[in-house]
Amino acid sequence: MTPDLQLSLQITALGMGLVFGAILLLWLMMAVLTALTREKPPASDSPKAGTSTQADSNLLVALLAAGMALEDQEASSARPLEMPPTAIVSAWQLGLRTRQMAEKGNQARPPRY
Amino acid sequence: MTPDLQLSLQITALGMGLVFGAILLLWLMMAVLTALTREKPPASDSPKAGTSTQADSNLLVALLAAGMALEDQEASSARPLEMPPTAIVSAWQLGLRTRQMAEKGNQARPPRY
Amino acid sequence: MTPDLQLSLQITALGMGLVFGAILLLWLMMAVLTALTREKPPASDSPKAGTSTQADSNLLVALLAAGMALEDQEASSARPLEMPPTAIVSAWQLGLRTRQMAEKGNQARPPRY
Amino acid sequence: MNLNELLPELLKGLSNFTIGNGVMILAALILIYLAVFKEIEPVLLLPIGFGCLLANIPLAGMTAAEGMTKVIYDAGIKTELFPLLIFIGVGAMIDFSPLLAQPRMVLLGAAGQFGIFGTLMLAIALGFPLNQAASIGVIGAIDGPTSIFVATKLAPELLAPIAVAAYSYMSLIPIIQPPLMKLLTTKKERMIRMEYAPKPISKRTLIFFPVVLTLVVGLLVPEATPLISMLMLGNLLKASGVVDRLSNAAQNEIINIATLFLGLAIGSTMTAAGFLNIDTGKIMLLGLFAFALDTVAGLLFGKLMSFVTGGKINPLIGAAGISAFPMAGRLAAKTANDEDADNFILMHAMGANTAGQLGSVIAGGILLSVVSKLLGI
Amino acid sequence: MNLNELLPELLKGLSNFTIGNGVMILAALILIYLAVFKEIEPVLLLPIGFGCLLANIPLAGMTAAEGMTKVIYDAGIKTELFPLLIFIGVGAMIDFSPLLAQPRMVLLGAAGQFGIFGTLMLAIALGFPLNQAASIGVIGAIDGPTSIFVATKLAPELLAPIAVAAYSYMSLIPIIQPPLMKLLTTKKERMIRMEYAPKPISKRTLIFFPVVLTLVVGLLVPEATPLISMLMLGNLLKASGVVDRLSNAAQNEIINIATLFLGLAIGSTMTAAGFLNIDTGKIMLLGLFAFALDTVAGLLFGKLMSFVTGGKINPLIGAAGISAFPMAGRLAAKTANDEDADNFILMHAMGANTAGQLGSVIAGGILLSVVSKLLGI
Amino acid sequence: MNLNELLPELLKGLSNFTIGNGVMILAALILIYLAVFKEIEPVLLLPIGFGCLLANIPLAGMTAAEGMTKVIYDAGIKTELFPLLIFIGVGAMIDFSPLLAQPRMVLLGAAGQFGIFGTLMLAIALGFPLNQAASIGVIGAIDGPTSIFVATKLAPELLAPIAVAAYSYMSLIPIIQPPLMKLLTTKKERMIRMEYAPKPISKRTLIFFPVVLTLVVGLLVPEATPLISMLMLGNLLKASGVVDRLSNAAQNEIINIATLFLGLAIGSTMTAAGFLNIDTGKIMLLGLFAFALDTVAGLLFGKLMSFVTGGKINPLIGAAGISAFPMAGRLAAKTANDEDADNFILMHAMGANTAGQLGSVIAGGILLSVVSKLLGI
Ligand code: NA
Ligand code: NA
Ligand code: NA
Repeated sequence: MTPDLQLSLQITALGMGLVFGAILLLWLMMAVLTALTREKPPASDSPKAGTSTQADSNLLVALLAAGMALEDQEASSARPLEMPPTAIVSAWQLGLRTRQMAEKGNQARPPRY
Repeated sequence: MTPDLQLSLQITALGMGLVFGAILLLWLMMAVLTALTREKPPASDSPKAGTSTQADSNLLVALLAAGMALEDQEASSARPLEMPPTAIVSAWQLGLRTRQMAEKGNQARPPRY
Repeated sequence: MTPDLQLSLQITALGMGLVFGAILLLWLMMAVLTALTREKPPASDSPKAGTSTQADSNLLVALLAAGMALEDQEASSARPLEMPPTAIVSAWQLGLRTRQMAEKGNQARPPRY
Repeated sequence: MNLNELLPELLKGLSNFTIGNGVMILAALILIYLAVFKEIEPVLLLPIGFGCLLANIPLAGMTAAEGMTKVIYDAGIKTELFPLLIFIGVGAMIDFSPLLAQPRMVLLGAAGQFGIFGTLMLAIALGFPLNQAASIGVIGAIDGPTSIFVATKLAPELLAPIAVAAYSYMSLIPIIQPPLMKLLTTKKERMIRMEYAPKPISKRTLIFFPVVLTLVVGLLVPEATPLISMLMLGNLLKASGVVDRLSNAAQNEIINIATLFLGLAIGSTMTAAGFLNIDTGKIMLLGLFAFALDTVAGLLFGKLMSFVTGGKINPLIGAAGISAFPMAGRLAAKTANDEDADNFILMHAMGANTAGQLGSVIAGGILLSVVSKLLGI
Repeated sequence: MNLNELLPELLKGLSNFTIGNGVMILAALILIYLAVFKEIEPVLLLPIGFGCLLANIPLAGMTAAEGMTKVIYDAGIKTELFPLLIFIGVGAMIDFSPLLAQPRMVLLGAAGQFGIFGTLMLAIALGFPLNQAASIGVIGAIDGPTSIFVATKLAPELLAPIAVAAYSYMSLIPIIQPPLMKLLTTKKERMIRMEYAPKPISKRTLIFFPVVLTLVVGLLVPEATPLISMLMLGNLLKASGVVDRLSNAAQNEIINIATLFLGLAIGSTMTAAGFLNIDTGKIMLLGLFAFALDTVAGLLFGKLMSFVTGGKINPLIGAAGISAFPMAGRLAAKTANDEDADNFILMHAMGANTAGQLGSVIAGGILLSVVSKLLGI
Repeated sequence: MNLNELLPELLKGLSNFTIGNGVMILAALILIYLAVFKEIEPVLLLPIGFGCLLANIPLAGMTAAEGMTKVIYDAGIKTELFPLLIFIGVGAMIDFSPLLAQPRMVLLGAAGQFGIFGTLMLAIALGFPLNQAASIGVIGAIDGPTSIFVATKLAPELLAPIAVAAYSYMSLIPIIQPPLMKLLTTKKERMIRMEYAPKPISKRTLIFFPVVLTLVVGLLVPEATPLISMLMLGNLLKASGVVDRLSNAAQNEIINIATLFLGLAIGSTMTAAGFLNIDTGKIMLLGLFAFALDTVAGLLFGKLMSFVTGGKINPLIGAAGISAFPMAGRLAAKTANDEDADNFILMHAMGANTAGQLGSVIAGGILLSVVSKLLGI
């Protein structure tokens, strides 16, 4: 094994080690952050969102995934569903938003930079 | 009194003198300008504006001020009133416009630069 | 005739010759390009456009020209007509679009750069 | 370098971290907190805070010779382009008709600038050299771009604390002004009603105004020309009604991009070495003093006008003669209305407020003119 | 400097004011007046007029080494970035389908460029050196960015009068052209009807066109590449339909910002020393001559085509073969329609007009190419 | 020069045309074709292709010392401003709530970066020097701005092929990933269902996250600060909810203008001399290898997690731990759903995908840090 290859192996080991280290730290940071900044869910602070409860979320995920499958084949003209104010919504709405941004009706992918 | 302080007093006297001088000149300029560029009020050049007359303006000022008081407490969902084409309107509309620009519903202050 | 004038005559002859040469080449290029890229007109690929046929185009040209004459006198409030998907439409729509862009109602000319 | 020497190199970021960095990062977090959760001028304080954060991450290189914030600083702050671009947009948002309808209100825009000069005097007394004292004084213009423009010319080393003070206190106007209003006026004065009989203002007047104003101010106070002319250019773009594309560009993309980059670049000058000293504390206090002094001078001048006119002027509108639009005008109107629910002086206060915007820029130019000539700059 | 010496210093703005400044400010006011009240190309003439105003306020420092308009001039005019950025946006607004549907109309875009060379000859005869004469001639392109691009390369000292002439006369097309149309054509010619049988143009054609055109023109006239390629880039962004974000940016923020700054920077070169001389007057007259000559050459070429085709071409569309879109096309159609209320040649005129836009840029590049080679630039 | 010598001069564009130019123009046309007709990252590949076209028109002067694309290159690529501005906009478009709701998903964002280092090793083995090998490896970040940022620092001479590879393959993800997914997972593994019990994420969490992340990454990996901080600045602008003007500017005008100019400037570096060599071919192959290796490493790590958790993790989400959002997440969810129509792992896959976005930037910074220190840059 040439010195160059040896060096590249060392770089890889060090690099992936640092990447995993940074990511683990990130995990810790996220856990601490979400724990520290948790809020009691406000009674009705966001009147626009629907009233469906957390319990509905599995159904929703199914609906969303089904919608996604449809969307991969052709642009759906259906209106975005009303979602509960959880994390799911945002990811999905991002998808919808990026699709709307790509103004060509038949384009499934959002723009990339 | 140190020379520095004396100088700063002189700067203040000169500076405020110049500011007042400039502002007085501005007053003169505005008076001349408005006198020279006065127009007969056109019969109906701005069809969008309402038909209320100059005489309504005191009532309007009251309404506006009342609206303002409300607005300071919470974002009003009322539609902007139709206004006569006087100076009042623009100032008020500016207020409304800046509020709309600040897209958060619960933010009373406009952005500043 | 001074040498300068003689030179300028030569520049003119050469210049206009090159301009006509380039334009002739452009003509050739356009002819070849349109021939090579011709498509069968799709049955109904653009559902928004009207259903009028190519045969209507003379009537349309007349309507457009009449509309244009009107527009030169005062901003028309009429809605843009539905057009068939031919070359005419785009030119005309460009006109309409530029007019809309010039947001003052009474301005007949589009902005220039 | 071999791999053994690499690990300490990799941790140099941490090992170069100083207490100063820590304090400045805390300051950055406070600015971001104020911007986001207290909504204190977020469009400026959020980028300033974030820029400060970046400047205090050791070895990140953002502020180094070829770093991003340095590139932006050189392109937009050193050249003074950003505050001027912002002024084009601000100008396109100002409506001068309330002022033109009541021209005498313009007088109130002069008194409200006394804070500039009073603060300059105090800063001199505290030992600041003239160039710095003038830059600190201009916080009393209560106008971000004016403060930044003048400070960049006279004392760029103080840019960050001056900008932070100018923008922070601007949001505190609703806290600073009302007590002074009540302290300096009597109930009777606050109850004075004012008739509202505005002159009709023609479109032509609104178009000529920015052009003539640029000429008059420019010829008399050349140093004020960049500021006043860009404000008036923006206003002309809007008032003319024939270049909506340019007016919209000024009010949107130009001002937004300039504001974001201005904030980042100013924040990136907030290093521990330059910021963590007693001067910064003094500047913050002097800035607060400037704001209060503006209000006091405005109110006293309002009382003078009230006396001279035989009680036809409600002195509260004097407090509106500063640049903070429309907050100052609304506060004056609200204070009068609190005293007497049928007393509406909003339009007069708005006229005074618009005059304050003009007066601030003119006073900033005059200050720059006088001081730069005294210093032979 | 002490305070006694200060007052005269403060009034230096006024004491440095020259008659030349006064005349140029008058010129600025006229430009602003034409822009705002006569709506003569306001997006350009308003910033140019305002820039001229600023350049003639003594000691304001806007045009000084570090002044705002100088910074903008160096960034966007010297580098020729602004006219090219404007062309990206213009390209995204042009629709080539009327031209592609009637390819032979492209011929009319050549004749309408004769004004460029005829004016160059006249300018030489009037004693202008070749580089200046060519820059003056390019006013005959009747295309602002092309004129500015060529003048910046060949004779930047004439940029302001050339830009002012180019944009001012463009708005006077409806006054300049109709009399020439009636003078040079017979009633019978004006009544010629033209059949309209456009080829259907596919989306693919519209996409390939800007790419192929860039290649063909670029390889034959390299000097035209910057102009034609940016026009075609903008057109490709729109025609492709896959990058609406970029197409919208080109048609809005990019073109608006570049236009505002271009106008300001050009206006700021209008100092008395450079502008107030007999050459400026000559240039204004030569520019008018260029516009008229374009129209005459176009009409004569239209008559030739009419003759050659045995009367199947209405010679009026020859006058539309210039760059002023869509004015020239509409005027030709209107003149024909005035003569015979059932005669509609709008589509042909629009095709000729689009050809005129292309021809202008190509002719500008050819002129630049020939002259810069003759001068060894 | 007289007129006799002029004609050959005029044709110099053609006579300077080389076979290399021809080949590169063909490459440009292919890029434009892929962008427009195959919609492969058109916002980047269209400008890159057009820039390449321009760079290969002889004597056009666009890439010369004062040419337009050179001016843009120096202003935005050399200074690394463009990729960072793009990141502000991208950051404002990312939503971290799916990740914050399932923090352990962040682990998957680490494994998917193995392609970076594996490709670096292979490039070294193929004889590339370390700076180039690292730049090629960073194609495995599957993130355009990160690749461009790192390559500009380490090996600007390879910028064009690296950018082209990065953006081209990104669109091929739906072709590259599914076969590897099926090859490396069993049907039983693909049918694993995952429970979805997200933590509720407060607005405060979303606001603190970008600030804290900037600090943590910045202190540990200073070289990653420019990239990660601009991504987080954009995210903070959006998440804060108080500066919608700035957030919109970042997501629209700033990112659109930077993208257009970045593409043009990168494309303009594609000259025959620099691009037409065996290295370019190797880079294209190595890029493909990097993409595949990322997927393989992600899947294997997913299998490991599945094993460790006793089968509670569907290994397919490992393939989503790359930067290509939201394609990779959707593909993983779709593959699971194809196997079992009632199996929905979309939310987990989206969390992993968001983690991949973060991981890419961090890995790019780490690579830059390690390599630049080894090279003593
Ligand atoms: Na003030
Ligand atoms: Na022309
Ligand atoms: Na990656």
